[in-house]
Amino acid sequence: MDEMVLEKAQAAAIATQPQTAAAELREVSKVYGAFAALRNVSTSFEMGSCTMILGENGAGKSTLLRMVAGLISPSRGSVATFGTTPQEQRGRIAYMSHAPMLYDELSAGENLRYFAGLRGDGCGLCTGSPEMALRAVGLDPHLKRPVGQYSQGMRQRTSLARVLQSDPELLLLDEPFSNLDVESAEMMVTLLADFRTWPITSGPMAGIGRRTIILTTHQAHLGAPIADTTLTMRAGKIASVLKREPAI
Amino acid sequence: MTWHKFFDLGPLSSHPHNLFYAYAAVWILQGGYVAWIAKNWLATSKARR
Amino acid sequence: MQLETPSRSVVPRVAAAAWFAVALVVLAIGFRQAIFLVPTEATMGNVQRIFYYHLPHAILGMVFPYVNCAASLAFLYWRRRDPWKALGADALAVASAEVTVIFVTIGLLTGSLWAKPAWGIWWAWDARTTTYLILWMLYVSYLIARKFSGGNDEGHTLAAVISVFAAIDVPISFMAIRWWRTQHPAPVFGGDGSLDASFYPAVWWNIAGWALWGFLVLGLRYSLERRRQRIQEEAALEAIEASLEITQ
Amino acid sequence: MNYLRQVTRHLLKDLQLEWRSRDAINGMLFFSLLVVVVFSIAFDPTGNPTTTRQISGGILWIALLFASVTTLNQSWAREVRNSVLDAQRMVPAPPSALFLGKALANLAFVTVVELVIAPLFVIFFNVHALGNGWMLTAIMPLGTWALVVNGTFFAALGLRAKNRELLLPLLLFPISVPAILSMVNATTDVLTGDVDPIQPYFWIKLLAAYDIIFTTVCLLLFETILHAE
Repeated sequence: MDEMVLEKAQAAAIATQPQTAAAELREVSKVYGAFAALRNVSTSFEMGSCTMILGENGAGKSTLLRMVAGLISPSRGSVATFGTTPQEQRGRIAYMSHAPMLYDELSAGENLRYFAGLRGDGCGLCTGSPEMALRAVGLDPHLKRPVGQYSQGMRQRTSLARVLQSDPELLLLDEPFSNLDVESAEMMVTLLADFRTWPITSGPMAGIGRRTIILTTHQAHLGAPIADTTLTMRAGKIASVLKREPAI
Repeated sequence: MTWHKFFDLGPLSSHPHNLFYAYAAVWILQGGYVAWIAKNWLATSKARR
Repeated sequence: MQLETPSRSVVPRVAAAAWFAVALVVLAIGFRQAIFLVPTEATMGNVQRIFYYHLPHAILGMVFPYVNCAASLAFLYWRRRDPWKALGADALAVASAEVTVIFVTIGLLTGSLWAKPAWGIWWAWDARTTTYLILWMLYVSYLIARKFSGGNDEGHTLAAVISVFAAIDVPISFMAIRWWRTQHPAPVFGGDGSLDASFYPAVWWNIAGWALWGFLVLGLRYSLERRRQRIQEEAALEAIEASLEITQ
Repeated sequence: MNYLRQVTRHLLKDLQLEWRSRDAINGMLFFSLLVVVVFSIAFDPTGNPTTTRQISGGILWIALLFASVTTLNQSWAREVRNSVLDAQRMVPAPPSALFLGKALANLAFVTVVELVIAPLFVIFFNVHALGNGWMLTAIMPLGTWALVVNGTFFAALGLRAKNRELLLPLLLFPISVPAILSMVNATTDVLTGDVDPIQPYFWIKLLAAYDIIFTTVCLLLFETILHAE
């Protein structure tokens, strides 16, 4: 009986939102004074896709990503994630910037436990514990050293563990490979490729949805293996969109 | 009261001239503010051309 | 975007000019009443005539803060719903804050000029002067904070929040200072409480005149701010529509 | 219940961060000590014991006010470092819990400073309460909370502004006038003990009302300023 209801709900979910993109921008502009960081950008990110955004500094990559994360609001146009505003979907979106977004004075485990705790008790169970997330990125969960003393690579991995433990359906990565050596970067790509295969176990898309990744980078060759869409930005506009089968 | 008394500034030790100063201060401040608005208004008009 | 066709802009200009003329006429009548017609006050003599300019400013200085608070609340309400209306509310908020400061400054200044002959001191820390000084400080700090937080949307939001705090603080500090000063010997304030009916014409004409003047200035300052916003919007629009300088 | 648990988490995190770095409390302690010493040099407390008794309430609160202002900006600086604030903003939980946790942590820090400064104050100024000394146990926390709750809020508000070190006292002092009036008067009444005992009750009540009103406003508006960007 319960299963029937569940299946019906899922069928309804598929029927009603077949085209619902993980994130969609409609004629979005963002202006700071007389500088337009984004200019009339319209695009959508399919559920289950992995998009790599390329572009020079100041091309609007970070602005676009922060907007999808709901951290900044557009000056014009609208942004939707999973059909509603990013603010309403906070539990399903995770954002990782090139800054570690961790407290320097706390160890990796303490940082992750703190953020896991903030997500409330329901989420903590389904996501896997901070220990598991740290193991997944190849760090020792019992490390006592504060994050401030970590190397750049370790900090980046801890940062990745922080977003992965929240079990996001939409993962936003701003320059995840910056300041990383090639080996660490490749490991991160492998982790992300693995992450895409994780089944979704909770929320309205449980069992049917697929995970979406949007990442920005300078180093196209590092992101290329997992990206199925490459989006190039120039001066606040999308210059080109390229779709292909990912290598992994 | 007469105009003559209004402008009579008198010796500084007594204070009848305060009346004049008060009225003058009101008009200088209010008028100055309006003048400032007008100046900025003209400046924006120029900026638009 | 065509902003102001001449035919549309004539009506408000004529209205403003008419209002200005009426205000000047009423103020002239008020001046004549205050200086020449109203009988000289028995104990204080002609200096008491400061009162006819002091009182309107003191009263109006208490009115404009509420305009500021209402506009700020309107801004917070419209911020996400209708950005252009929200900007209008913000323009009204900054205009009313500036007008408040002007009126309270004049109230303090004329009060001080009157206090010297009346009480023998320029400044008495009695309930009324202290509360007006606090009022003045609140709105000056509001204007400075506005300047510091930048002219963008974020700055407007922060300013609106400060305005709400100030508006809540005004009645509390008024009560607190009144209660505080009631236990201390304060200079006895003779005059406006027991005003003879023969002084009424000067009082009412001046209150009416300065109210007309104050709201006109509020309107002028508002339209100046609106104009600036429109220019900024145009600049932003230009920045958005600027063609890509890079050859594809 | 869940909300309380969130507040506790934020509070514990702030206490832990402070325990590891200890910059806030050390700075505040030394700063308030300096203010007390400077005042005692300026006023010669041993020569005029009556005057000292009358003004020491004010000096105590001024020292605490200045000391807490130096710390309140710091308390948000650690959220800004490494962009942790972005992570906080992405958390699907009420933002006011973050604010409340931080305000409570700041309350704890300033209380520690008070506990250290109060005995020094008694020694340097040679004061002891002539009125109901136990009333200070109500006045001190209420007064400190009044400073800290608005201070934490305005420090968060000034986070993205330029001149944020200047902005905090600029906003905090005028808004806090009724609270400062109440706490200084209540403390002075208790220390001098020369007015009827109803008077400090009145100021304590006003202080409590101020606390309730502004705590409510801060909690309601914190989300707006956190997501102002």
